Amino acid sequence: MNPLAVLLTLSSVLFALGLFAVLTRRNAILVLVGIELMLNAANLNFIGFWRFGPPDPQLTGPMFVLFGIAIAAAEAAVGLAIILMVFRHTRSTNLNSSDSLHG
Amino acid sequence: MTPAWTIASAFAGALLVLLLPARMAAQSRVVALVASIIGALAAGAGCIAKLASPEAPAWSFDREWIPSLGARFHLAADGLSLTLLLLTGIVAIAGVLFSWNVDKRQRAFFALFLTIIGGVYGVFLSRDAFLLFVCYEVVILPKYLLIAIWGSTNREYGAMKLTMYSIGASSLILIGLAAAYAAAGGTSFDLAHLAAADYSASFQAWAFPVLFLGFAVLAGVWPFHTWAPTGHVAAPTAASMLLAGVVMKLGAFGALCVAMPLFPEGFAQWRGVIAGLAVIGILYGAFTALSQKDLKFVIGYSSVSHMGFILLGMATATHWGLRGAALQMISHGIIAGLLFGIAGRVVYTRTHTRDLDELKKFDLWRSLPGGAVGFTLATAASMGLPGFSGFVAEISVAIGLWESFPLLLIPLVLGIVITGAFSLRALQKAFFPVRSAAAAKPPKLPPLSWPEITAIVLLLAVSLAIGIYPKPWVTLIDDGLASPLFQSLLP
Amino acid sequence: MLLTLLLAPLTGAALLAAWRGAGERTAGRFAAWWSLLPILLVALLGSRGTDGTMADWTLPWIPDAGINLSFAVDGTSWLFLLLTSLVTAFALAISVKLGIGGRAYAALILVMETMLLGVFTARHFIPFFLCWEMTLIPAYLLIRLWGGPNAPRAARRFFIVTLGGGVCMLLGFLALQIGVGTMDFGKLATMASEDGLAPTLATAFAGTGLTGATLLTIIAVAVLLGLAVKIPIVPFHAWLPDAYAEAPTPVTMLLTGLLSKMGVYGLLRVFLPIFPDTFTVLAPWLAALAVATVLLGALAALAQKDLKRLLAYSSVNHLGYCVLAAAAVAASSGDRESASSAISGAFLQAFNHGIIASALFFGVGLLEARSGGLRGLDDFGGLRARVPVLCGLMGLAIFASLGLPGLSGFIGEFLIFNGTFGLLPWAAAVSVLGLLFTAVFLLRLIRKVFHGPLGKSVSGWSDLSASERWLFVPVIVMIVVPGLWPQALLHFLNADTLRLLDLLNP
Amino acid sequence: MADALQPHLPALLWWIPLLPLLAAAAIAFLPDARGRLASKLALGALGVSCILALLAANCTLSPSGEGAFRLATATTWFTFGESALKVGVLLDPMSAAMIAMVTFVALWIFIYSTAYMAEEKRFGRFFGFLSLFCGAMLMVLLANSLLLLFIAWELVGLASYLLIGFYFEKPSAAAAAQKAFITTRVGDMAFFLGMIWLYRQTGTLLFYDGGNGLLESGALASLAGTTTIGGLTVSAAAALLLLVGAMGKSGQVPLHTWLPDAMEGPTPVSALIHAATMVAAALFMVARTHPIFSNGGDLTIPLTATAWVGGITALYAACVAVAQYDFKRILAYSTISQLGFMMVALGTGGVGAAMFHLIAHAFFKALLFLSAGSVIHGCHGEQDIRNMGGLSKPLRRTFLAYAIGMMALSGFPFLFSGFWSKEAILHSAQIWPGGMGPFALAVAAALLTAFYMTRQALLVFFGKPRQPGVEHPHESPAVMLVPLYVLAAGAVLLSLIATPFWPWFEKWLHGEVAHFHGGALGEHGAVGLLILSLVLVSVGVGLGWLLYRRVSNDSRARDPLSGKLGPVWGFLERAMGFDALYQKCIIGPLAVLASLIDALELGILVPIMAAGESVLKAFGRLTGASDERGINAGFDGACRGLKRRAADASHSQSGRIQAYLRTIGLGITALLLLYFCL
Amino acid sequence: MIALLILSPLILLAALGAVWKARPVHAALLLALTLSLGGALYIALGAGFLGLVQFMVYVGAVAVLIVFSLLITRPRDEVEEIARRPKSLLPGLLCTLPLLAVLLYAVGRNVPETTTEAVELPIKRIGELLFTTHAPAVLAIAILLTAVLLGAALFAREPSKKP
Repeated sequence: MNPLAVLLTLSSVLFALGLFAVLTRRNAILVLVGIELMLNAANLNFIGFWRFGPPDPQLTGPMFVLFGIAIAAAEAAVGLAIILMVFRHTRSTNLNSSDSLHG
Repeated sequence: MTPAWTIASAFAGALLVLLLPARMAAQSRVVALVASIIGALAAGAGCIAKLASPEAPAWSFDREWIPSLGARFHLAADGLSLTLLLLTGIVAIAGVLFSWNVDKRQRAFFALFLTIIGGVYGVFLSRDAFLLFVCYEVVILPKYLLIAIWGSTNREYGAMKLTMYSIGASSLILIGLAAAYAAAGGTSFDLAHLAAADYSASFQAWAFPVLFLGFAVLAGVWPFHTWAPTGHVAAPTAASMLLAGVVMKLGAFGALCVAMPLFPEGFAQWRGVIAGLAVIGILYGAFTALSQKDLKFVIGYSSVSHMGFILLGMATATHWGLRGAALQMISHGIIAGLLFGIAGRVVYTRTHTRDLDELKKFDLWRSLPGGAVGFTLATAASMGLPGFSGFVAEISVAIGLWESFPLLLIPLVLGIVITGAFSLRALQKAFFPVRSAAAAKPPKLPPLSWPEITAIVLLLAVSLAIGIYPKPWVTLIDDGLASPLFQSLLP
Repeated sequence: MLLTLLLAPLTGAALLAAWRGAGERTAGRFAAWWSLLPILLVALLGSRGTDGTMADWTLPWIPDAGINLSFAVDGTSWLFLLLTSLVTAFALAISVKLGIGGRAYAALILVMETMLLGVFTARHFIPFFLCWEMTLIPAYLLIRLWGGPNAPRAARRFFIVTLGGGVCMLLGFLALQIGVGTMDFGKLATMASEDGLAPTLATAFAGTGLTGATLLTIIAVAVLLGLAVKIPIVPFHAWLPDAYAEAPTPVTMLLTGLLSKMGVYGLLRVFLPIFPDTFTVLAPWLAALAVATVLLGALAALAQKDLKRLLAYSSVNHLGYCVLAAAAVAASSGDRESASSAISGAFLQAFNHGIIASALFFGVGLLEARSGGLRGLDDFGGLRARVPVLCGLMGLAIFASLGLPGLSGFIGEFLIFNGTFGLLPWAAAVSVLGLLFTAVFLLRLIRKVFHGPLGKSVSGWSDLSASERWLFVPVIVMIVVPGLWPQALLHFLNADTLRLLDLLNP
Repeated sequence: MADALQPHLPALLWWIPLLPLLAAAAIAFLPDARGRLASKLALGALGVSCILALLAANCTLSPSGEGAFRLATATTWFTFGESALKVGVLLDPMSAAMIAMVTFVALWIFIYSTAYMAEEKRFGRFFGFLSLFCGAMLMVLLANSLLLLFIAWELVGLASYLLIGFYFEKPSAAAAAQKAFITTRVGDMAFFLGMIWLYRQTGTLLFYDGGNGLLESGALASLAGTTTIGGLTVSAAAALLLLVGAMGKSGQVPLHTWLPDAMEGPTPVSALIHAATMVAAALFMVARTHPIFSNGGDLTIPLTATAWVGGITALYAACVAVAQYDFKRILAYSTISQLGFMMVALGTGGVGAAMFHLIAHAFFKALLFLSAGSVIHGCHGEQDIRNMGGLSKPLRRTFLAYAIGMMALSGFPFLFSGFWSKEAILHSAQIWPGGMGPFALAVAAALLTAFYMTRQALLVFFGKPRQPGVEHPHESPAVMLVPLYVLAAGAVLLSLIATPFWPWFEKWLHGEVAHFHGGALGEHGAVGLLILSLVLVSVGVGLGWLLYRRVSNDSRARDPLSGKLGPVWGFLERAMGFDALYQKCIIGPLAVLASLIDALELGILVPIMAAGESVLKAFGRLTGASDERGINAGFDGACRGLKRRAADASHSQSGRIQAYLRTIGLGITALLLLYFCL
Repeated sequence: MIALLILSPLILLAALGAVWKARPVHAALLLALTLSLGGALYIALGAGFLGLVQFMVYVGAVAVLIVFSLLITRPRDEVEEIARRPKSLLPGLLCTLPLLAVLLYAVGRNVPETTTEAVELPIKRIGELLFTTHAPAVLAIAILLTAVLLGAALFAREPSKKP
């Protein structure tokens, strides 16, 4: 069997799980968790295609992963900060409690 | 100093105000004042130049704008637009002065204020239907915000209503203009070009009312007038001054300089109806004003009645009539501005009521003599007593009426008399209460502040100037009416 | 010169308005003294000879329509200028005496004076109407603010009714502007005397399908309406008694002494020359109305219990004679002597009534001041024993008012009747009853107020103070001198009278 | 001397009326305190003008060959339009005689008043008014213009008003004054109209103007020429109007009611009014304008009217006088009756007789009033003759004067002027071609005159005092008595100049020389007339003597006649109920009419205005409502509907992030599926 | 290959836990575990450097951050009963499963040829590339991170007392 296939499958499942978390979790932080999973899945793919794909002197995949991680970190930081803000307002991190966009 | 300065000064002023740092917010009024003064000066300079050399070609500014549509950035100033510009400038100055002590979000307030002014200038100057429409729309949103944020009595309602009407009207205008544009070959929005094109009578028969109504709604034609009183009442002083003083004139101006020249035959077909509506409006507004409790409502309905004169003057389709209409635009602009200024700022900020029966208690005649005097003179002007601008306008309209619809003079007499009646009623109740009704000892009220005095004097002076010596104004207006646009209208 | 005269009172008003510190009395005194200035100017004008125009001033208004603010003074105008300046000064002085008013009050009166001067000198309808209407606001405020308990209603009605009349007049003249192309009194008069306005009107309003005469009649009636309300002619006098009674006494003097004269002046100087033919048609009706005015005024006065109302009605009655004279002139077909007699009489009557009526109202004002606001016919009695001088002076005015020969009232009435009798004998004969009734109610006044046993309210009254006597001196002069030497006034009228007659029947 | 005066005469004539007028004006400015000075002023002025008047009269005496002396001036008073109005003075024997009489009689009345009014508070005023009165009267007499005459005439009215109302604290006096002024004004208005009519017709109001005057041929011709309503000539119509004016002033029936009431004034005033000034003015006016009356024959309508009015008045007043109790009132009615006589004379063409009687009457009536005043003065203000009696002894001097006057009035033969004047009047009435009516009336009146004067004399001066109040009357001071005797003398002496034997007065008026001729009696039944009047007097006096010879001593005794006449007496006592009649028929209705009109004003005109106002207000409320409920409601409704729809639509926007995400997710999958399936 | 086959199920299990655990803290910890396992997988695949980075950044920074914020924002009831809410569970699945299906189908449909010889990630080369080719990106990231740092600090700091 093909290791790349295994890897891709793994990442797909991870992504699905992340998405599931994002859609179902009520706690904003845990939604963030889901997002992290999805990002990881993406990174996994990059690594996979670099490792098993045709040789690439420019190392595009790893570079992407590198930047991706950095962005992810930033995103996590900002996200959490926002969540804290919201929490300060609504004393809760429950997403449903903040639906001021309701029409 | 070309008339272009008017627009430029207004928008530049608005921008400048927005850029002011928070701690200098108080200075925004100064900026606004300077801007509007520049505008007024520019307009005045234009007028004087025109008077000095009547034969000199009118100032105009014509640039490529939206080639694909054939819309050009075409501004031009004939006598008529110049006078209206001057009016706008003066009202703007007065407006700034009357809102001298706005304390809430000054920067935003004056920015919006100046934006409206700029838009108005644009409308009065633009010779391109598209540009005109754009400027026209520029006015509406700031108006909404001004009322909704700084307004007083159920302001959301008033603002929303005003906007609804305006937008409805604009849509009509849009349809009308588009129709004209298409029918004229879809090559150019230039007013002269549109007016020159010959439309089929059947086409004009429906296009004219659409376009005219679109403008007339903003001019407060009966029965589409109710936005005016509510809007005036809801609006903050400066805004209601602008509304009554200038914005309503936009409608009249559009009706006069766009709708009628474009579709002369349609106009000829419909002018009877217009005259009828106008007279109804005059009587209706006067009567309704007679039964109002709120001082601002009285003024609001009085301006409905006065705008009726403008429409009536147009409907006569005589030189006198059109002249009268134009004069009435200016005159009413000044007077309504004055009335609203006093009622809304001078009186309301001191007494915190505009209810005629409440005001009795303050015995303003003794507690606020300056205001009483000012308002009395303003009332005199607004009931068309000779010596004030209103009189010139009204007799011109009446003369025109003699030429075209003599029978309408009978309701007109009634209208004028009732105008006298309700003006007196408001005056009596608000400022000269019966001794018994008045408080034994009139409450101490702060005297008029200098900005207020300046504004009142300014407006009164202009009104008197027109009333006593209308020659220059008439000359300017006639210059405007002499333009080819109107030749198809006048017999 | 004329401009100076017109602006003089206005300046005074402006000064008063600007002079924040002025106390009530100070302001009053200032105005009173200031009001001598117009008298001076008028006198100067009078020294310029009486034939033709003594002075004029013009400001283009809407030139292309030939509308100008043009003013000019001729003998007749001069007479009314004199009246205006005198009565105004008198009223102001008296306001000080009675302690009425303050800055605003005095300023308003001065403004009104300017407007009146304007009315009496205007040579074009627009300035005429301008001043005509601008008297309303001051008058209204003066009644409204310083008047009696019912002042608001009275003032309101006065304002609305007169405004309505004014508007009618305005529309009438606007029609002339369209039909004939001018509102200039002189031009219109010449046109009217040359070939009548009717033909031109007919062509101008061909659309209406009415004949020129009909149009002219409609217009004339509209104009007449405005004048009738002001004079007032029965039945347009309904506003008058209340207004006169409620107004503060000095203002009543102005109302009866000057504002009503605007109507008479307009009727004779404006209406008559411009609508001669129509007026001739209307003359019988107008004469009937005039007789009604005379009789009704007198009879109603007979029934009044309130002195001011009584005098108000007597004013109605007296001005009725002027209207009668006008009607007579209109009816005159070339009888120059009767016509000139009637015209001169009407003007004299107007002038003298102005003086006499204000003197009478002043007397009533003094009574009010002394009795603390009483002015009922039965509130007094036996005053002659307590305040002989006041009674003597009022008596003088009363007898002048009932047309006692040797006093000013007589000459006017003599000339009016002399003129009218030649033209409308029956009207004259019936109106003589008016003279009789006038005597009846005025003597009744004397009997009830001055004679009889001393009334309760009268005790402890002081007679006229020196200053009050001095105030009366000019009045006495103006009552006695014209009575003995009418030429003093007629001298100013004759030239104009003849000019008017030439216009009427060329 | 007369010639020396001639050139200055016009100016001089002006001064005659002006002096008293100026005196009056001056007195008007004097404080009450200076009453003495005022009286001196008045007296001085009147004295001077009296002298002037006599001088002027003197100028007219010398009979020039051609007609009577006449000096008429004319100066322009004022001009209106092109026409000028002229006034001037006129001196001819008639006015000369009158001014002489007036100034003379008035002078003595003045003198009398200084004593009579001595304790008056408004002493000075009184003399001011008197001067005004005389000045105006003199102006009436000297006027050469109907207008000037009218002006003076009205001033006379004013003065009489002021004098009658001199005791204005008394309501009765105030009322009397008002009544006098208004009643006379009724006549004056007629006069006014007549004057204007004449002016319009002839274009002049001057009496004599070198041929263009009103009373001269040209004008008269034009007056007679044109006829007007009822076929009357203008002169007739105008003359009738003038007559009404004269009736008003001279208290002819039916405009006489004010004259008795005029007694409310101080006695000297009554004397003046009745003798010299007021009433005389009326007669003089008629005499002056007689050419217009007689324009077109001796039987013109106005003349006839005059004659009949005079006759009726004479009889009426005489009858009423019989039944009066008030001393002065009786005299007042006698005046009326005498004026009637004069009117008869004027109507029947006896201008001379009328003037003579006027002058004579002036003297003895003044005399009677002054003596009456003296009596009243003596009896402490008692005026009711029933309460007097027996005064002849205590008041002998007064009684003498009174007796002369009384006899002159009742026409005692031969040495009293009254006799001759009445004689002349009856004569002219008798020979009048217009019928015997006026004559008969006059005769009856003459008889009654003698009767009621006798009655008065008997009741007042004979018998015994009937009231304690009049027990000890005091005689008046010399200042009051001297005038009495002067006037008495006049009353007697005047008879010399107008007897049929030597009709100097008559001739003088016509500018002829009078010769004595005794045969005068022989002419056309003069003798019969003489006898008749003798009979009249004696019968009248005799009757009176019979009835009132022994008046009982108690004051409440009923008048002997009242019993005999029954109800008629009461009727007469109420002066035939004229006052009541007027009250019922004129004053009452007038008041009703006035209040009716007032009600009309307040009940119709004012409500109309009010209604107009409320209608306007109602309209205002209507339109206001239609705005609120109609237009606005529609607009708001539409907006509300829109909003509701929008709200429904907006429910999908839950505002839940995950809900949004879910939809996004579904969307994506759907797209992907789509992508792969296609 | 073996390492891959061993790690994959572990990662899946850990991730499943992270998604499914009711207690947030557990979830967070499991997330950390997942990530660290992922790092291990990188190493196994020869990208040791990335593995280290992953380990440091995620496990060291992000996971800790998450745990801290969980501790700060501790809600009244920490336990979230996912089972209690089929309402949101169902749409969640509805969204997820089709996606998973599509992905797997895509994977299964065509897997490219794979080179199986082992390669080592040249760190030196990465350095070169970072500061030559990707220099702008690096700078951008640097700025971004700074901004984030500031922003996060700004957001997260206690609001000052004045309103």
